[in-house]
Amino acid sequence: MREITYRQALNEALAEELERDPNVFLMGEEVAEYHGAYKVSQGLLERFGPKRVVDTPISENGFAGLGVGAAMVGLRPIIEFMTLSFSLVAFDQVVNNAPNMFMMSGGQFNIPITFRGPNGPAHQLGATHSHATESLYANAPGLKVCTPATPRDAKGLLKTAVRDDNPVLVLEAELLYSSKGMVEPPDAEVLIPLGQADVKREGSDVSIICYAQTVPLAIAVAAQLEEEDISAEIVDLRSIKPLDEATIFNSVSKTHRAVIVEQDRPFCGVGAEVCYRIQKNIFDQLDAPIMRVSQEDVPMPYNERLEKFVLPNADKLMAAVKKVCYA
Amino acid sequence: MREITYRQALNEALAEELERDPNVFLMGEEVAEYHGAYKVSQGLLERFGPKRVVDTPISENGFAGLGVGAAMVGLRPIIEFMTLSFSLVAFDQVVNNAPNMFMMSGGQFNIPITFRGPNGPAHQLGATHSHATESLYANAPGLKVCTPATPRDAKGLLKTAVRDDNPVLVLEAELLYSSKGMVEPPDAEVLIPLGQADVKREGSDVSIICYAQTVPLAIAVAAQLEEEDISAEIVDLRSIKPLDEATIFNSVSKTHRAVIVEQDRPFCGVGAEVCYRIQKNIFDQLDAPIMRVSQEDVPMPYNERLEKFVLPNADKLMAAVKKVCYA
Amino acid sequence: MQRAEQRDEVEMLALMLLIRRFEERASQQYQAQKIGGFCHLYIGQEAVVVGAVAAVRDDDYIITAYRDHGHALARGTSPNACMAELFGKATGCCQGLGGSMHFFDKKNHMYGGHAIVGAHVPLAAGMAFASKYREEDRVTICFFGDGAINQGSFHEALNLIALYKLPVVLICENNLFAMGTSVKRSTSLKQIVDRAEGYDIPGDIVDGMNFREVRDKLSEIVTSIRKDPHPAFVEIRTYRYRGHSMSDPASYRTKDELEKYRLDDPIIRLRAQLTREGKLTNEQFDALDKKAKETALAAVKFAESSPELPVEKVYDYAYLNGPMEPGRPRPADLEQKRREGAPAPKAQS
Amino acid sequence: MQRAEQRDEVEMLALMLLIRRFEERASQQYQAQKIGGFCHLYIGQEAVVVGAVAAVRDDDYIITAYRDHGHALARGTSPNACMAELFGKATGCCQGLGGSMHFFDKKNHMYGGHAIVGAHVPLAAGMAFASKYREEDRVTICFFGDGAINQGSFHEALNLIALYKLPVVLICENNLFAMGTSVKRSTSLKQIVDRAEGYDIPGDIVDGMNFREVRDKLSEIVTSIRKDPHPAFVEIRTYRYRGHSMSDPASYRTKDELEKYRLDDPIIRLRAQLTREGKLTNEQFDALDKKAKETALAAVKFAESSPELPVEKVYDYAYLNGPMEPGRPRPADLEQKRREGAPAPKAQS
Ligand SMILES: Cc1ncc(C[n+]2csc(CCOP(=O)(O)OP(=O)(O)O)c2C)c(N)n1
Ligand SMILES: Cc1ncc(C[n+]2csc(CCOP(=O)(O)OP(=O)(O)O)c2C)c(N)n1
Ligand SMILES: [Mg+2]
Ligand SMILES: [Mg+2]
Repeated sequence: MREITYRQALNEALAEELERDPNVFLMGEEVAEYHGAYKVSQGLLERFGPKRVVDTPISENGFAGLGVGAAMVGLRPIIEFMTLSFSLVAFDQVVNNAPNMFMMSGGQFNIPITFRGPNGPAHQLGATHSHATESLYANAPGLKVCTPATPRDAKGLLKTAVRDDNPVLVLEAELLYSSKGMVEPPDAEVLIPLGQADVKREGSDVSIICYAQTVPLAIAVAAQLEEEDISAEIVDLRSIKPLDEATIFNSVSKTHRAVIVEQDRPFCGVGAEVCYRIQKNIFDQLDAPIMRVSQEDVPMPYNERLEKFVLPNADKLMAAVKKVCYA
Repeated sequence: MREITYRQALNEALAEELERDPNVFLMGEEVAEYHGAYKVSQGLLERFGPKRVVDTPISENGFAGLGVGAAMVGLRPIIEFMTLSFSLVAFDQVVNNAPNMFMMSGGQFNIPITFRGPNGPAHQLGATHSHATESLYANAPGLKVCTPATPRDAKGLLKTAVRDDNPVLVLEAELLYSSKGMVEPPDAEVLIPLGQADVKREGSDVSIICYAQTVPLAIAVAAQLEEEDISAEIVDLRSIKPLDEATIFNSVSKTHRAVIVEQDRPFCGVGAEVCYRIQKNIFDQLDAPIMRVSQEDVPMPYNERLEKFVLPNADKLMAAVKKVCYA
Repeated sequence: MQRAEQRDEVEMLALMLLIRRFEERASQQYQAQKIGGFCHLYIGQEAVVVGAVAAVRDDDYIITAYRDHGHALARGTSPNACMAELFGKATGCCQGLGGSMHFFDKKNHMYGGHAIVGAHVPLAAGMAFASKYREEDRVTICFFGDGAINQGSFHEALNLIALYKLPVVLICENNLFAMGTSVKRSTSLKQIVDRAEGYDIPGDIVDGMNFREVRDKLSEIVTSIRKDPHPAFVEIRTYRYRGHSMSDPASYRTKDELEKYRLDDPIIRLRAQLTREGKLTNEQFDALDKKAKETALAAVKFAESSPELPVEKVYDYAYLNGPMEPGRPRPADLEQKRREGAPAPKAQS
Repeated sequence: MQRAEQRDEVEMLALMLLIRRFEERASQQYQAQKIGGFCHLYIGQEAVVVGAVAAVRDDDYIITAYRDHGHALARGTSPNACMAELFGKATGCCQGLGGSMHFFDKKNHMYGGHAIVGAHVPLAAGMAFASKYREEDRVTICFFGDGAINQGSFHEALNLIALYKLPVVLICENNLFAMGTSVKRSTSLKQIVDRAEGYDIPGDIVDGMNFREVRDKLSEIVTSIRKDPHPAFVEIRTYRYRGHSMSDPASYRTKDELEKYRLDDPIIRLRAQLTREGKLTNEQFDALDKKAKETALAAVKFAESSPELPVEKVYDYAYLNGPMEPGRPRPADLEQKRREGAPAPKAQS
């Protein structure tokens, strides 16, 4: 194991998959000569050449669709959106062409494509550049959606996504690109299955269900709660879709209380879905209503303090946990 | 009161608003010379002329954005999507430009625009043409979303939407266009506020929460349930966003059981949101877990029987109601 | 691989007849409510796809919009499978899961059947990208309507295709209308082909009622693309005799206009050419036509008597190899962890 | 309404200087972390927007992308309000809610500040549609970058603008790069202006380092549009001295290239023209520059000492007049209906 950054972990995943399978290619804005707007593709052009690492014009809809077409005939494209906010101009290609083709063709065309890039609010980018798209894509049948929070998860999920025979979105967390974590050495294949949540911390009083940028938030809050004698278990979903019900239910059946802390907007968000599943399946395990902590339901303001107020934050999470614990 | 169709009710709403306010115009594919793909705009070109009723090329993203721009400088556009499935190519304009401008401009530019058209699965149109978009749009802060189920609601909600100073989506139900209902005479202004659910049937044993195409379904099932001595209350949401929590909570506080029957896909759908709100706010009122009945989480197949199987249907709803009633 | 350029003209005429008769049957069956959803007929435009198919190799990629019956039939999809698809049957070319607007036939290199206007043009770019990536000399033939050229997808794809020099023939089947909207009401151009100039893609105009003109122009283009990958744009002028879809009475155009085009019918025209040249007798033509009619009728019979997929099969077509969803907790796992006294979950499913 | 055509050239030079000095300060403050988010500087391109503003009326509509500081300043937004916006302050032109990429100033007819590439071109179509609808002779000036011309929004908007003959001047600020991608790597054309041919919109190329050339060409175009509404496309060739944004070292281009353009600086050029013509002395220029620097510095002071909006204010900017959400049930209503014995709801909020 070595300590590497989340960015580097993604870079390794890309390099390893490009190396492994000549059908894999990486395409997107500034991925090649510029090495990625966030430098995730550093060095890949030099190593794999312009055929495998392809710069595009600012045409998300066009190159997302190009990826789907290439996947129809057997390539395995990795399509980078500079940020997922810009995937909204390619929305139809992602939710219509990619996931429907397998059904519509009666099973003739599966689409082994990976869409990836930073997702969710970063820092003071304003309303147009702060979209958290996980619930939008998870709503579309036929797509898979994962949201790594650590370097190891980033590497393992991205590699799995590239090998999946269906369209997968790997929604990265821009604010975590420089965060560090332990990852196996390059020669050990790190593959993390889609649909497996990870208990990042054990606890007995409350389950905090989180993913992506809210994982470090939850970990920090759990430490604070410890001091107040509340033992929080942290379930990192890792995959939004498929969703690992077993791990969630096991945790909540132990703690009997659940708070979901999501990085997206509340209305029809990930928190709502997780809540539905818990209450439907283990209703009698619940000692308190499930609470969610999310963005406020308003467009993202630019001002730093206002942005913090809108985002899920430690204060909100503490308050929610205390509420469900009647503390 | 007279009996008119849902289509005619929409047509009256358009005509009355065009008549009332010279800033209102209707734009979309085939709305003028063709009178609308579903004939909702029948006669409007003749009455208001080509300046107010405007045909467009097949450029949803372009004319949705045109509408937003016109709204920035004070017009009140009504933008018809031939179906909401085609709004996915205009997704960025609808979720980014329309609802964010008010925040981003510090309150200088509100966007009084109405987007409307048939939404949700119709009949054997296949995966690309059967999108139910309510949860996608309700997820975006700054948008309002309503889903009329009766001619009167269609007229009243559409008229209110046009007068609202914010972007509103009126998601119509294609399969209900020819359905009939009582509506006040043309000279009586029918205005139904956004955010007011309607109890379409009183009952005491279970609350069935529904909207749009699932309202007639719920009504039919309630009649069947009656025969089995289960008294169902039917809450038609009418607006998805804002959501009328008061009416929902009052109903569920009375019946202590809730089933949500939604026309969309389950994952992060409307059912999940309504469930979250109920359990969070009136948890102790619940005698059973909340159940949702929705589409199966698969792309829509073309075959008629398979489509019926995927859609929310009477069998599924009956089963869910009985489950929550332990009947 | 058979060189398409050499395909027999009488065979191609038979193909046009098959498309015509097949669709006439489809129309009838739609009216009898044996076919659901939307149904867009190709009648009148047959020389476009048949001319194209006659000019390309069997393994070239073909992709089109929702008016796609002709494209599948021309590519060699069996009429039975096509009709069964319209009927929603398991024996359909997509097992009844796609329907009229979403025909696919991988074996015959027919890549759909795409119902969002313009959204398949980027897919064509991707298919051609793959050919170039693999250094194959395959050409991608992408058909779309005159209405599609005003979609963003079309635009972005054309720029990508031109920029990457992808081997794509962009065929605009200009039938003068997009639903009820004539080209002059949808497009700011005098002629559609001029749009290609905005991408520096060479363009041509071809008479789509003339099979030979279509085939010859495409042969020339495809040959040049095989030598050196590049895009080409062809505006093929044609006409649909029927309404936009089965529910459209097409009252936005005159009877005279329709009659004018009917006189220019592509089948009549090729027949006349062949007859004049002594390659086809009236008897032979009648036999071809009879055969086409019989095939279409047999397809109806086949479709009628075919089974449907079992409903639960829908779950198999959301993901290849399943969603890998680990699934719900086993009750035993829960039981073990449950606090004493709490009742069992009531509503699991 | 003052005719912009008559606006004094020395005044316009002062405006260019103001933009330049303002942005230099902004750059410094960004580095000092007083400004957050993304920040795209306009330095080097000043003659484009100032030339345009000099050619139009104050009430003409102006809309642009995210590289928008110059456009607001040129339009008359106060430097204080601009700097305060960058600082996220309540005194900013958007109360600190928009930030660098989203400047708006309704009073001065500056309609943003739009950060999704290409997505504002349809808005420009809408604004011009409204002018025509109301039979005003206003012109909409829509600025966008060379990178935007490959977006679907751009395409759909251009076709609509041409089809409806809307009074829009489409100004492509061709600064040769979209982030690190040069025009020749993004666009299949030899020159950008050729794209306008695909819509039958007349096009021109203008030297964007020459204020007078920009102003004169736009005057001519705007005058003709006022008489008879129609679109026009102008490719204005310019150059940005800085990286794409504050975080871009711009290593994709050579020092020589940058130097070449710096020598062609639009401010130096207009200054030289005015000096040569005896309309400006060195002392006068120095005074203008000093004033510009002082104004920029004062703007920083103003921004620094300005208040921020209270955090709860965010709720006021989701909807005008509020969401009309009827709200949660009053506990009393619930109480009344509650079955006996059930405990009160625990977690209301
Ligand atoms: C994005 C999108 N918008 C609208 C539609 C509805 N629609 C289906 S076909 C059609 C007309 C297309 O005309 P054209 O491209 O000329 O093809 P043709 O029908 O003439 O073959 C329209 C508007 C759609 N399917 N997709
Ligand atoms: C749809 C979309 N894709 C990508 C981006 C990220 N992005 C912001 S600016 C930019 C380059 C734009 O270049 P150009 O249009 O030439 O304008 P310039 O920066 O040169 O002024 C890119 C790729 C975006 N904002 N929107
Ligand atoms: Mg057409
Ligand atoms: Mg540029």
